[in-house]
Amino acid sequence: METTLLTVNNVWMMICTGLVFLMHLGFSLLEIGLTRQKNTVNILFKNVFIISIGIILYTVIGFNLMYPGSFIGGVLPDYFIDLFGLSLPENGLGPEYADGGYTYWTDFLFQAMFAATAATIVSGAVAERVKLGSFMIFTIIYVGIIYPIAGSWKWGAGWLDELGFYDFAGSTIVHSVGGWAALIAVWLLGARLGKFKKDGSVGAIPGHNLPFVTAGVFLLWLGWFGFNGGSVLSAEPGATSLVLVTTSIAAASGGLAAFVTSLMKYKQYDLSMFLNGILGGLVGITAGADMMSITDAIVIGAIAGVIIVLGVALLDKLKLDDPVGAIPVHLLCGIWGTLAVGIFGDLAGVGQFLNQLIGVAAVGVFCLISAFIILKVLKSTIGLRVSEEEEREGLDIHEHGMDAYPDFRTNEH
Amino acid sequence: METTLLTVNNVWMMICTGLVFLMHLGFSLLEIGLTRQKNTVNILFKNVFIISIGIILYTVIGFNLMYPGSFIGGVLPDYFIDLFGLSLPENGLGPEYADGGYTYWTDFLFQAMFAATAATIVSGAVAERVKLGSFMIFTIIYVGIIYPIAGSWKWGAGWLDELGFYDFAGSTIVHSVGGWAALIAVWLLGARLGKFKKDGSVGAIPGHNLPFVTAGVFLLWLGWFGFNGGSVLSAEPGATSLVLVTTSIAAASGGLAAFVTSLMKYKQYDLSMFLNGILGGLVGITAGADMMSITDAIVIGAIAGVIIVLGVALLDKLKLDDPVGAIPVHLLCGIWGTLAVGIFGDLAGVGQFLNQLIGVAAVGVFCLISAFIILKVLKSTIGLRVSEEEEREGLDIHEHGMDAYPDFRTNEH
Amino acid sequence: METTLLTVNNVWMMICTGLVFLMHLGFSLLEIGLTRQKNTVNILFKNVFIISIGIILYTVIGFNLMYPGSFIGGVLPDYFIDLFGLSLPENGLGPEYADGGYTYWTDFLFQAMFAATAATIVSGAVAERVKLGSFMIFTIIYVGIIYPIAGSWKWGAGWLDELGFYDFAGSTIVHSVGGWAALIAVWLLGARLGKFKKDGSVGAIPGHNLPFVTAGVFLLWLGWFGFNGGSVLSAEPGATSLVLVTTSIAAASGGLAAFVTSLMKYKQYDLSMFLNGILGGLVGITAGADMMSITDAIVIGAIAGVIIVLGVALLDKLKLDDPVGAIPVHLLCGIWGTLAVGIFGDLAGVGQFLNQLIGVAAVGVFCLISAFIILKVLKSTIGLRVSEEEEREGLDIHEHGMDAYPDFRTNEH
Amino acid sequence: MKKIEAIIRKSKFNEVKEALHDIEVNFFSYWDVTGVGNEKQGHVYRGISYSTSDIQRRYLSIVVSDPFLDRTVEAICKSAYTGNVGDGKIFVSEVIETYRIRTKEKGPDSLK
Amino acid sequence: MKKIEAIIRKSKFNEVKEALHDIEVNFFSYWDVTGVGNEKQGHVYRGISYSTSDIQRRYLSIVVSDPFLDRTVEAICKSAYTGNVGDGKIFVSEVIETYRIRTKEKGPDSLK
Amino acid sequence: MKKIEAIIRKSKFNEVKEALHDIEVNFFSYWDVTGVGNEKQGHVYRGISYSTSDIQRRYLSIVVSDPFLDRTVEAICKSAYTGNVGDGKIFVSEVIETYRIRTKEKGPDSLK
Ligand SMILES: Nc1ncnc2c1ncn2[C@@H]1O[C@H](COP(=O)(O)OP(=O)(O)O)[C@@H](O)[C@H]1O
Ligand SMILES: Nc1ncnc2c1ncn2[C@@H]1O[C@H](COP(=O)(O)OP(=O)(O)O)[C@@H](O)[C@H]1O
Ligand SMILES: Nc1ncnc2c1ncn2[C@@H]1O[C@H](COP(=O)(O)OP(=O)(O)O)[C@@H](O)[C@H]1O
Repeated sequence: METTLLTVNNVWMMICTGLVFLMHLGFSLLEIGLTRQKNTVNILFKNVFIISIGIILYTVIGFNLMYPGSFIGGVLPDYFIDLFGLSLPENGLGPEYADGGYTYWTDFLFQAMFAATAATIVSGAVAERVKLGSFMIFTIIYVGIIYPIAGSWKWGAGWLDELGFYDFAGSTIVHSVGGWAALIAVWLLGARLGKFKKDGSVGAIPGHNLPFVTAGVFLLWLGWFGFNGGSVLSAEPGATSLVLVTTSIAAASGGLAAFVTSLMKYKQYDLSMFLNGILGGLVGITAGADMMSITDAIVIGAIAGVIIVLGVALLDKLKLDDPVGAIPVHLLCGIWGTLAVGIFGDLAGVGQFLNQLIGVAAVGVFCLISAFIILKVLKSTIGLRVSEEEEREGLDIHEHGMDAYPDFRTNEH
Repeated sequence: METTLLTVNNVWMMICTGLVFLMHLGFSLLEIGLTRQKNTVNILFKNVFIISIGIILYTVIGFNLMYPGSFIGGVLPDYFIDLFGLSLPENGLGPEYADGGYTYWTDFLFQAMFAATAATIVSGAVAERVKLGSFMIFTIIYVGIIYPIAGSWKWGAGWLDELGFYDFAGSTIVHSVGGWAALIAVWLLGARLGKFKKDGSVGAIPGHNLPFVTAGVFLLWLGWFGFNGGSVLSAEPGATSLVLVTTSIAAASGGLAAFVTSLMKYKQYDLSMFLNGILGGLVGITAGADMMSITDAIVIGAIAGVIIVLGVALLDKLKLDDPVGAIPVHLLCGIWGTLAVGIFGDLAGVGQFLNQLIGVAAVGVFCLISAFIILKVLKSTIGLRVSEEEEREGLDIHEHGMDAYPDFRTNEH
Repeated sequence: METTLLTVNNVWMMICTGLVFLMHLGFSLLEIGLTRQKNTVNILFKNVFIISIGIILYTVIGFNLMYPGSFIGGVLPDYFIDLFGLSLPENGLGPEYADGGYTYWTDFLFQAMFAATAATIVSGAVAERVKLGSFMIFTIIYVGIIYPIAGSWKWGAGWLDELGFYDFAGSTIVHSVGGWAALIAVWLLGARLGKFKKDGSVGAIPGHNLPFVTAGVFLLWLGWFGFNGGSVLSAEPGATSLVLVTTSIAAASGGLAAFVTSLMKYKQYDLSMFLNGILGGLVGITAGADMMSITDAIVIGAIAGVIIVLGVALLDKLKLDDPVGAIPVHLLCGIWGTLAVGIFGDLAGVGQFLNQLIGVAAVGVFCLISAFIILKVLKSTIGLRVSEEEEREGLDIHEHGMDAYPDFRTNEH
Repeated sequence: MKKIEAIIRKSKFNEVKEALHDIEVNFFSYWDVTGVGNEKQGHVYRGISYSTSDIQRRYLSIVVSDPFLDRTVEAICKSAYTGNVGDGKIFVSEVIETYRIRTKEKGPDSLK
Repeated sequence: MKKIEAIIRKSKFNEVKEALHDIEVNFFSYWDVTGVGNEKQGHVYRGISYSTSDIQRRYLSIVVSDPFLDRTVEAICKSAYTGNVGDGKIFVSEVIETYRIRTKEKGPDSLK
Repeated sequence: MKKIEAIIRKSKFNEVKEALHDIEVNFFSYWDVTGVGNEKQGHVYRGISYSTSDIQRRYLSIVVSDPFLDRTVEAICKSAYTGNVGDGKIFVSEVIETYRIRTKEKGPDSLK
């Protein structure tokens, strides 16, 4: 009996692992679609690198770092007990492990797919101007060390967990962690040439392939079935199916809200906003997907959608250049979703809200500082940004000696 | 024990839900691929809108409308008992609900994904000339009200169900419902400029991206694993696996038949026909996927493939302009598949055939009338069709102020 | 109880079937992406044809041919007992069948999806110059007869199986079978015009769409979850999850190794090599995915990655023109993976290594000879290669009268 | 012989093409260019609305023998006309010699 | 009137465009061409490194009335200059007649 | 100096390019155009077979100093020839002045 249930749970978790993996394709398509064709190869290279190195890093150190069992002073994971590599524990494949929700291997792989996400978020924000080498170094440190430490505070049964901070699938632990770094990176990098004109006006730099953007968002939505559905950590019918429902509803209402808001604000049916709104809704519901009622989900998603539209405009005002909208989607909506757990749903309450605030703040400070240090050092050594000529002519030809679409006649922007 | 089986069943149903969701990406790629690049953003916008609003509408009213429990005069669903919103019933998450096939939430989401399909079918047929606003209104009414009512007749245990009409996964209840509306819409809208020349000749308007078309069809085929496989409403091994087999075989033979027919008819290896043939086979098997033998599946698929090729030619003769072949695929093959249940497989027989006929006719009349009313009203008020100039220059730039591929040099057609 | 476990196992196997199906989309995108746009429709047509005919052929004869139960002289499958068509055996849907791992129908469909792969591998290698008709004939014979016979030796409990040859998911039985034929085909066909210049230099013929290549590889990676995960032939938690982990890790390290090697060798961040390296890692781990430790997986993948880079260079030296790198990926890494089972992991040992060698050799000889005969006959009758004019202007316009991207301005190469 | 270069609206191309055929001008080449001029076009992208004067246009290059010149210019002017800013321009210049590669014909004959 | 054809680096286009606007040359057409010349560009594809002299460039076609000629050429020369091989070329030729389709204006007026 | 515009089959481009290099014409620009002429091409789409006279061609623009004119025309005529309808055309026109942006050279020197 028990083993049968374990088998079911494990099947579900493996599927969710596959779906989260698929999100990396979704992100890749989203990011290239919202940028210019002359940088496509570069962005794809970054994304393929992130998932590959991410898995290896998580194998070598990340997994143990994130689930250390014990802590030093409750904050620093005690990674002195076998930090490196994976070692199958007693009963790691039996019903005793993780209440029979999945095997040790599934556990690892599911978490590994999550880990890479943090860097992918940054990759989109710094697109079209970041130096490939510097970004790769940043990725290694951030995915290999920073993300697992932050994660351990909550999912590693660390102090935030003890505090009562709640983050179901990672609005803060995953999305904000990426979002904060994106914010720092965008600020240290500066905007793309032509984004903010001398005359103070804001230039539009249209993405080169909207079908890819749309396909990317559809795949991300589907991937979120695994991202949130898998965070139940078993196939428990009630919980998993509720999570899928709240997730889909929040996505839908997020998209609709963003579309309506941008229609009223700009008198245009803006597809890119609609799509970003869907992502906003997904990130927003992630922190409390298992705690919300249908109505809560609609409201949380809708507010996330509005945040997206206003957030994009805000960034332009602040002269921060985020080509794919990673900051509104992952940072702003990540924060919103985390706080929403204190406002809506089963956990709603002042105490919870404060815990959520603490969690957001703690993770924020930690990520801001570490991202700042890493990127600042890189900037003042090998440099963060490509030459102006390279940016003009495109990173593909300069860093890769390759065109993404050699058979097509292209326009330059 | 029971709960374990429920867990398995529910896992399978959630996967199928995800696969049906993926079909919406498949449809999007298919539709943009078979049309011109200047209308790409517009078509994507429609598809993203359809799935988003579809889920919300189904939450607010559709689900209750379709499964009303009781009927007024056996025809009109008695939607006076809590019509609006979702409310988890007693045991909605336990083995008692739906014979332990899935939870209430899974039930809802799976059906919600189906609902949006009906409008997507129409979206393809009216592409490149329909007014965005009018189409959105149509979608809301059709998906929100018409589809659920028609569906309730069969799947809501309505009169067609009592009659003995059989439609396993929706050749009629889903595909024809979309197909009939597509037929009306195409007729009221009129053909695209340049499709039917003054000299009576038929103009070809090649789709702009065949790789997208192919990817779309592959995704739809995969999605059908969920569409038909999920319609078993449990993970019962024998039934689900048989359904997957008949579905795949019908798809394959549909494609091959269409390819051979068009090769003989036009002396060309026509990829677009091959792909449409696959879809024809899929729609054709949908009504009886669980009732057919392997040989039946091959035959049903093959005939569907032939129907596609002849159907496309027929529409051109009738001067009906259906850019993506939605009518041959979803209407003609939908009808064929429904009738086939009376000809092949376990239910074959005169009585059954007549029941199938009644079902096809009843749903047809209902959809034709309601679609006609909705569209006629829209036409005589805000109008259905964009201006000639807008059609010439493309809906993307006029309705969205956006290009789908701003970095590429394009040809105009 | 038992039936519940069967249900779980069957659900997993059906999902894996779907994932393997998805690989055909992955291959399609990979192949068109690495070739020129003027041959896109042709390549897509071949891929759609392969999966369609593959399923039908496997229904009609392949399945029985591959799992004959008995052998003539232990080598030739005894296909005189009901060779044609599928017939559900006693208990074919019950726990008795295949130790309750899946139903007869799932069994068939899962294997059918594998079968088509062999031809897909060849399709990539002969792209841009092969005659469509000849290729279709080749596919029918190779997928319909050669692949099942070779497969039966191992998976049909044939002599290789008795010998102790091990090939978990088909490094040899699937990938090499395709790879050997690709080698022969490339050799008999000759290189594309402009690939090898008169002056002895090697010309580069860049693929036309790197985003498609990347998407294809992501989908293939995901598909491999089903390809290897499904080869456990049940949902046994420990085995399936281990397989997913080794598979993903080998893919990651294969990609990274190829990227680093090509960076050192060519001083370039070559995306196409990175992606090919991932595929190499996947093929490499396939033969022993269930036998390897984490470290083994990293090493096997890494070596596969290096093989890719050197293999591509080697082919250029040998003046063999393989546009998509099918031979390095599927043949070389297929051989490597098979031998690796004798070097690493639970089975490692001299005896095993020799058995692996015998398996590789036996299958190699068989495939080389049969592929040679089929292709030689085709060449000396209807011919294998299109006319020079057709190759210059593209197969799309000549064989299909269609452009893949009619709305885009294209460059010719 | 004269070379007539016409820059027109893409949406007017079919009409122009027909008009040319009506006056037996059946040989020409065309491609798409971006035009900078008086016309402006409004765009919106992610909340930034901008107007660009870079508009895609179709560029026709027609080489005709002198007697054809006037009627060709006239035909284009008529068929490409909308009256709104952005209708485009026509430029005429001298061509010294022309060849038809297939037949080695020179001069006016090569344009027939 | 004169037709000025300039073949420049794509990456220099914006500067050239601004330079033209500064001297009130607000009408022109441009498109992308492949240029063959002295400049070479290195590529790598799947381990084959090759250098090509076929480089994408931007082709500007500007018709101006004679008084505008010199300053236009000068403006382009200045703004397109980098000093490296591949800066491009400018060609000047005679235009006999010009028309503005919208207004039927002829000659210099049609260029204002 | 003269400007030679040649409209050729895409499939003949490489031969033409080599032929030009053989006679030391190493500078030119080219792009793809759609040609309307005698040649027709058959297409089929979803059961509708249609033939179009709009065929993609390659457009070469070569500016040479006068002594180069004849051999260049000749080289193109030879290398682009197939004898079938659709081989294309060559047009020659006068160029008043040319500049090399990089060196400010004028006239024939700028073409070397
Ligand atoms: N002097 C010129 N040289 C080259 N192209 C020109 C010139 N003047 C106009 N054009 C082309 O003609 C197009 C239409 O001109 P525009 O000024 O927009 O409208 P109108 O001609 O009605 O004033 C421009 O987009 C540009 O492509
Ligand atoms: N005679 C010519 N005819 C047409 N285009 C030319 C000619 N000479 C040069 N070009 C164009 O100018 C571009 C730059 O010329 P190139 O020789 O590379 O640099 P530079 O002019 O600095 O020597 C070439 O790529 C080509 O497009
Ligand atoms: N008068 C012309 N002006 C511009 N382009 C022309 C002209 N005549 C022919 N062409 C170009 O030459 C191409 C080949 O001409 P076509 O008539 O098809 O073959 P042929 O020259 O062998 O008769 C045409 O497609 C067109 O692009």
